[in-house]
Amino acid sequence: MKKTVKTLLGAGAIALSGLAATAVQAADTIKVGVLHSLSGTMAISETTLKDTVLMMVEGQNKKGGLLGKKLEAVVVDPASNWPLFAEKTRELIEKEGVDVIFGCWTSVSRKSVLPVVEELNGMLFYPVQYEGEESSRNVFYTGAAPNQQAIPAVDYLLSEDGGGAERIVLLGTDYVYPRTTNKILRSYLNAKGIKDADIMENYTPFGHSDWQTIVADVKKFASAGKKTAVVSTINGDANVPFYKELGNQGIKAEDIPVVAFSVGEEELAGLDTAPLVGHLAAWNYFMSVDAPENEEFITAWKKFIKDDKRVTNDPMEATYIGFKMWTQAVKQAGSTNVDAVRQAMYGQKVKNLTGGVAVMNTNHHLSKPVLIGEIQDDGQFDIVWQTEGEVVGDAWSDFIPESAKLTADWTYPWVCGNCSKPNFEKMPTN
Amino acid sequence: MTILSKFSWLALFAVLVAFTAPVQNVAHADEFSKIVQTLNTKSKKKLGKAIDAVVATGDERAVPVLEALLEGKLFYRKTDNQVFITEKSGKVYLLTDPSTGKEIGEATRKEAKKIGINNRLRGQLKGALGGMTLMSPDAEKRLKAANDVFKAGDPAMLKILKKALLREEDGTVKERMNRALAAIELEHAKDLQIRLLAVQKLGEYTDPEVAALLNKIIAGTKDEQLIASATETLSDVESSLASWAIVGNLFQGVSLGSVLLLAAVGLAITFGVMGVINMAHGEMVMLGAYTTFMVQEVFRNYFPGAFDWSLLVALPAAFLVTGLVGIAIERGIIRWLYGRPLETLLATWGLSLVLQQIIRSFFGPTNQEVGNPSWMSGAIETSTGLVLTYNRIWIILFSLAVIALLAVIARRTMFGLQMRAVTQNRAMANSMGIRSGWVDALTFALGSGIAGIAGVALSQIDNVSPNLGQSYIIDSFMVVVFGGVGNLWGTLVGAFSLGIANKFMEPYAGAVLGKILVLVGIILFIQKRPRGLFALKGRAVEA
Amino acid sequence: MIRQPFILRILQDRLASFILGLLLLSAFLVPALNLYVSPESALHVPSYVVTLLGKYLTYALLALSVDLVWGYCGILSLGHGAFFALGGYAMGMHMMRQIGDRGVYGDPVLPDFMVFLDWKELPWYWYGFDNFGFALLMVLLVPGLLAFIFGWFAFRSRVTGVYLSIITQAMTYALLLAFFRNDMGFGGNNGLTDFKDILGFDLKSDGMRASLFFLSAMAVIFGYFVCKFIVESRLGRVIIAIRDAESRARFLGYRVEYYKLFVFVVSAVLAGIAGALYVPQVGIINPSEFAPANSIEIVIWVALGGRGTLIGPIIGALVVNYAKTYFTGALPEIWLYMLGGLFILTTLFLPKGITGTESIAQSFENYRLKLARWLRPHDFPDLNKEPAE
Amino acid sequence: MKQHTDTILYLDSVSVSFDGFKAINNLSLYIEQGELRAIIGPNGAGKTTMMDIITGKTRPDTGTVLFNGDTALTELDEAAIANLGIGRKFQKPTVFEHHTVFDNLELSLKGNRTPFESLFFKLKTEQRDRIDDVLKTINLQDARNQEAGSLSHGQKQWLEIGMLLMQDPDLLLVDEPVAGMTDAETIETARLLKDISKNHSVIVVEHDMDFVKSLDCRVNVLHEGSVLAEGSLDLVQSNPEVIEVYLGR
Repeated sequence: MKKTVKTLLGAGAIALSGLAATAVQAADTIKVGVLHSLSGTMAISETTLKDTVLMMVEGQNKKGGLLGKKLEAVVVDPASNWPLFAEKTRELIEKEGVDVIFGCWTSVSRKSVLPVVEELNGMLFYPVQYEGEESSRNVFYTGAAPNQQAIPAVDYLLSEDGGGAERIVLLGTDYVYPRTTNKILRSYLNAKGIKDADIMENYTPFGHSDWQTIVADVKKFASAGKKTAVVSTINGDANVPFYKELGNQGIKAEDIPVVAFSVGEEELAGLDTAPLVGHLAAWNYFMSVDAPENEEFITAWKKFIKDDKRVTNDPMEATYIGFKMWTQAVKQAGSTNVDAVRQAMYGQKVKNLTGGVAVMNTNHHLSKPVLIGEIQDDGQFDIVWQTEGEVVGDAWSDFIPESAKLTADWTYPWVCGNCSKPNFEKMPTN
Repeated sequence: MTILSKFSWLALFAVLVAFTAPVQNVAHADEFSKIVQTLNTKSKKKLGKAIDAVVATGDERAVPVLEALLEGKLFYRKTDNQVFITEKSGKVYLLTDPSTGKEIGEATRKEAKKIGINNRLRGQLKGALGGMTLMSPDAEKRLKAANDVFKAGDPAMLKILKKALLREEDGTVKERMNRALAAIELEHAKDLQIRLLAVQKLGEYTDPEVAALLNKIIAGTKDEQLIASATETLSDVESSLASWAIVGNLFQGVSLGSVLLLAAVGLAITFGVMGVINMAHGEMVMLGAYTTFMVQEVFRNYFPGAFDWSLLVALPAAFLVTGLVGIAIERGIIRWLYGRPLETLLATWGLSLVLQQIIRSFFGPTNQEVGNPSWMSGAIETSTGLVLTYNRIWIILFSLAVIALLAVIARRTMFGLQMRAVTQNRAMANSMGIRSGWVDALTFALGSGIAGIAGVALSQIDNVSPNLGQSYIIDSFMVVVFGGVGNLWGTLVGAFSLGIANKFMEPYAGAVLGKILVLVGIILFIQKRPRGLFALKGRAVEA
Repeated sequence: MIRQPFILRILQDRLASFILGLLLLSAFLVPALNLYVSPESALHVPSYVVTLLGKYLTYALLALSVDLVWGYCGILSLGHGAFFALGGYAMGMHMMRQIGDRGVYGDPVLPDFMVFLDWKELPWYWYGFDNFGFALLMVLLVPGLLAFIFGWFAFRSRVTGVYLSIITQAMTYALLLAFFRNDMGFGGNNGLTDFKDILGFDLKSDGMRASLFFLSAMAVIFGYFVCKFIVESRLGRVIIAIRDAESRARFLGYRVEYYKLFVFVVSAVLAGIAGALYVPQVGIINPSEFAPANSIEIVIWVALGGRGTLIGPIIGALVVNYAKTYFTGALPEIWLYMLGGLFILTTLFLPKGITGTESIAQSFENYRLKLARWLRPHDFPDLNKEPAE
Repeated sequence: MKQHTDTILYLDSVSVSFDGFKAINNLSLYIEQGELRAIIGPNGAGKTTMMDIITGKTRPDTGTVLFNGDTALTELDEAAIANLGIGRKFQKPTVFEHHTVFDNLELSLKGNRTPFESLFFKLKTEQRDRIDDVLKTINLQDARNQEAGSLSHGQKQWLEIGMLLMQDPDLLLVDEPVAGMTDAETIETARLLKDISKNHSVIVVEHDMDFVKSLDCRVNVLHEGSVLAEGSLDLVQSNPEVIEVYLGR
């Protein structure tokens, strides 16, 4: 009996000490927090990004680390559970004392983390395309904003090369990213002379797997005699059954092209793409891009993950760019202090994997090129169109009236993520 | 087909072969290959013109070149910008000269680069190829050609289309060609009478593409007579389409029902018959899907030619794998928990976490590719706009076969008898010499095995990822409970009624609201019949 | 048999009094150590731990509410997460309104997500939530009302056993899908977030954190006493009777449905309170709280702690959630094996949950006797024995 | 409708069927105030279903069931019928296993049954005395603080009867009270039931002929859902139809 009590007390003591361990920062390493779900519904996408960060950390350490210290990755599993994201962020910053966090995929996880990084003045790199309408002092957005993905994609669909679509179907999973993107697109399409009657909008729940009705509806909508195209903001898991249904119902890309913003190489890996050849995706990166940086990256990735079949995708490039920029900024600032690094981030340049140079702007969004690729039968994309130069990521969309008024600029005189006038408007004139 | 017609095809074929022989085209060859070289351009506009030029040569060698371009097999060599038709062979490409049709070597992935096309060019290519293959000896190709010509709507095709029509013997192909002809005439003819006639002809075809064309004409013309006629025909076509759409809706409902049935039927055994609240049921489905993936990997690597048969191997394999896992689970965990059904919920929930993580550890968290065999790809497309996809049809049939098989096992076999005996009165069954422990294990194995083969079927329409099972578990429980626990027939009827209700609601309420309504419907239904659709009545209930 | 005074009966339950004492102690001690001990000191409790523990405590209250219906009345609700989430949403809506024009778009009335979906005016069901009292009322009323309506139908129709469990799942699943819809006006998938303050107190301040922790601890103690009062009353004996032999109770003239309805509603209200305390501490409420899997997890906390005891679910919730926090940080790649294994092993080897296990209870007993002797060596009554009549 | 002031229970042409099987077929039965009545019949004769109908668990398809002359039982549910004054003992002894014997009896106390009332309920002295009385009657004084689940089969039967007594109903329905009892217990039970019938109406359903004989009361024989014969046990036992039913198969 005594033994049991002792064990119990011992266990309790360990438990408490585990909880109460204060933020002790080891002096000899720089800690990099990795906040990606390794279990639950989002593990399917996010695990890859965790591995990407680990690869980058390993690579940096091979080059001798940073500021003479080794980097140390601290991996936690927020388990696709949004409140857990907030808890883990707090744990990473307060308990582990990390200097930077790479993480999040879904908007809701970012929203959950946001108050915590702001409160504790942490630094988060968010590597996924998203709906915009946000600019936090403590977050760098390395994925695409709507104007870096959706608008160019629709431009392409409407162009002669893209088939000259006159009727657009907006299909999406029912959450904020598709809703906002489609709102922006609708107002953009209206501006382009496409009337509301020629736009169909449809939302499905997460993980929707029965697409029979909707695909049939699209076909019906397309039978109005005008060239029709589909813009898909369908999220992750639901895509495979969607494309299977498309293929089986015989919707060919040249009849009704589908352009997707959430379908990349990784999503196609679970799919026989032969019936889907010609459907489109818009990203800032495709694995098939022929560039030396890309080749190097792909080789390193395959070697790191020890699987010759693994693919690379856009959020991985965003992670890559974010990580590189951060290391450059740390070097420039000579410190991992968040405020110092933030200042050093502005204007930081990193070579894109697809050629060209990504630049971090003062609104915490990147300037990146936009590419449109066609699905090929080997699960890769063939680039059919790309922007002339880089497009500046826009935190606040010009196509939402309330948001068009806002500006994000974290440098003087604005120093603001969502202002309609600068915080320090009256500059000293003398 | 008559002997005569066969003969005439043969003759035509012979002529074609003779025509394509390179010896007789030496002079021609240079020019053709020059034109083919113009296909090597980055500008899509120029490529479009180049395609037209290739078509204009009228050379029969153009067909394989354009087909290669369409299929993404037309490459150029980086060193000398020569254009080749390629065939992938392992890590290298075999290069074929487009003008001579001779193999002239190979190139690695880095040396050769594909000539990319886009959707506009794809349409253009298909139309052009359609025109060129309208007289192909292969009826299937001609059918495809006729459809492509219809879609392209190119007036230049008119001549060849008429020629092909004269020659055509096959009824279906002829019908399609007529449709294409009428479409081109309607769109491009100058003569109003011809156009009006074309409208009438098109009225015989009740498919959405015709409706689309008519809509386009109505919007594009100013001629009132034509508008009136087209509008009338359109409304006929549309009303016929609408009634076929109901049939389509029913099919979709039955199809969704069959998916629900497959997902639930294993649970109807482990939960319905044995009373085990098996939260790991979804993971059994997932294991079945992963077994399919493994089997297909073996086929891909060792018997690529027999890939179509992979599912037939996967079925018993999945049954075996999940059945054995089922036995292990029953003997290892569940048998200690009989009579404490809610604790099985706890244990099997833990188990489902572990199984998911095992799969994640071994296969990674990403989707695995499970291919559709050719007999499950594509669809029966009727000329009424009704599309019945093969994979759905097979899954419906398969689900019915599974439930029939189960019914036979339960009613006609010794094992079925013992199974029912043990679940009804364990003590009595024991005293009659039935080894109830084994019957439990085998019953659980049967339920798990059925879940496994359901996984084989679901792998054909859904993601194969560690989360696969989670997405079906709630629906499965709904179906079993809705149908009435312990009643296979109830599960069958329950699954199909939920599927059909869902699909009929969806067009009006949308997918999300439709599903909510179905759930609310289940809640209300259970108020009316607290023990499901097919509840046992009378005294036995209290037991 | 004379029933002892209420408070004595609680003291009689050694484990419970130990845990409750600990809870009461930490309700004061943890905030004090957080606020008044310098961060350098080894005794300092960082804010991170304060919120974390606060979150665990709201889970403990939630588990307690499930135990009241499941452990005592035999109603296995697999949808209690819905009541928790509704309570949370009610609180979230209040905090959303409190943001006022400090949102990114600066709209004085509309929350950000409405502005950005281009809504022009506040939906009617958002009215009143700017008032704290009204919001508190809704925290109690909305889950209670849902439980009342749902229970009214289900219990009157005598839906029992797995059928009831599954329709509670259907309920929470339907709500999940409904709240996912952006058209519902609850922020869709992102839910409600970016809260600033309650009653003018900054949510990010240490003082507010400590207060929320204190309130959570008090809520658990309060919830414990409410449940204790219920189960120790004759009503408590009736619901146990219903759990064990429903038809017997019916033939004795008890309207089983009313009793079930009563505890179901009380339990839902407790769950709602837990949700309302949870949201300000984690800073977000979104539809995933309605996920059926969450509700199943709550049941697992209860089963693991020991159902049918009031202290069991509290311990279960704390243990499982601490394990989760620990494993997801320390063993991110394999923590699911640990958690899954924990569930399997507990069912197999601790069928009555942690508190039901003899050795642990016994060791607590010994511990208490020692403590008692030390405190009052002479006349500590042995409460195990019936007082002589 | 005719008034039956002296009949406590009046069943007239009651029928019910389950999935086509007629469990009760045009059954008519009258029980007088204060009468002790035994009902016998082979398995499946409809005895338990008849009880289900009287207590409101099963709704008859057709027929009239009246209590105390004018209350139609077919309109009410179990709890309402129990509160009217009809108590029922199940075939399988059903007590609250996790409660003590004392609590079992306390829960059966006649009185207000609403949740609110029971939340603030306090046991009064006279109620305690009543429980003690009943404990004595059913001979379970020594087991008062024992969990009911730990009682022997026979003790549970008595406890359940005791719970009926606490309810103090006008009519008791007792389903196979001596199944699984020793001879001594059976005799004791017969004595108990006769004792009860002095101031209650009682219907006993039983298989055990010796036991029925010892009750010494009017007997109904049920067969295929309707009454085959009625009268004293001797009379009934000499009825050729009854012999046919009991021995003929």
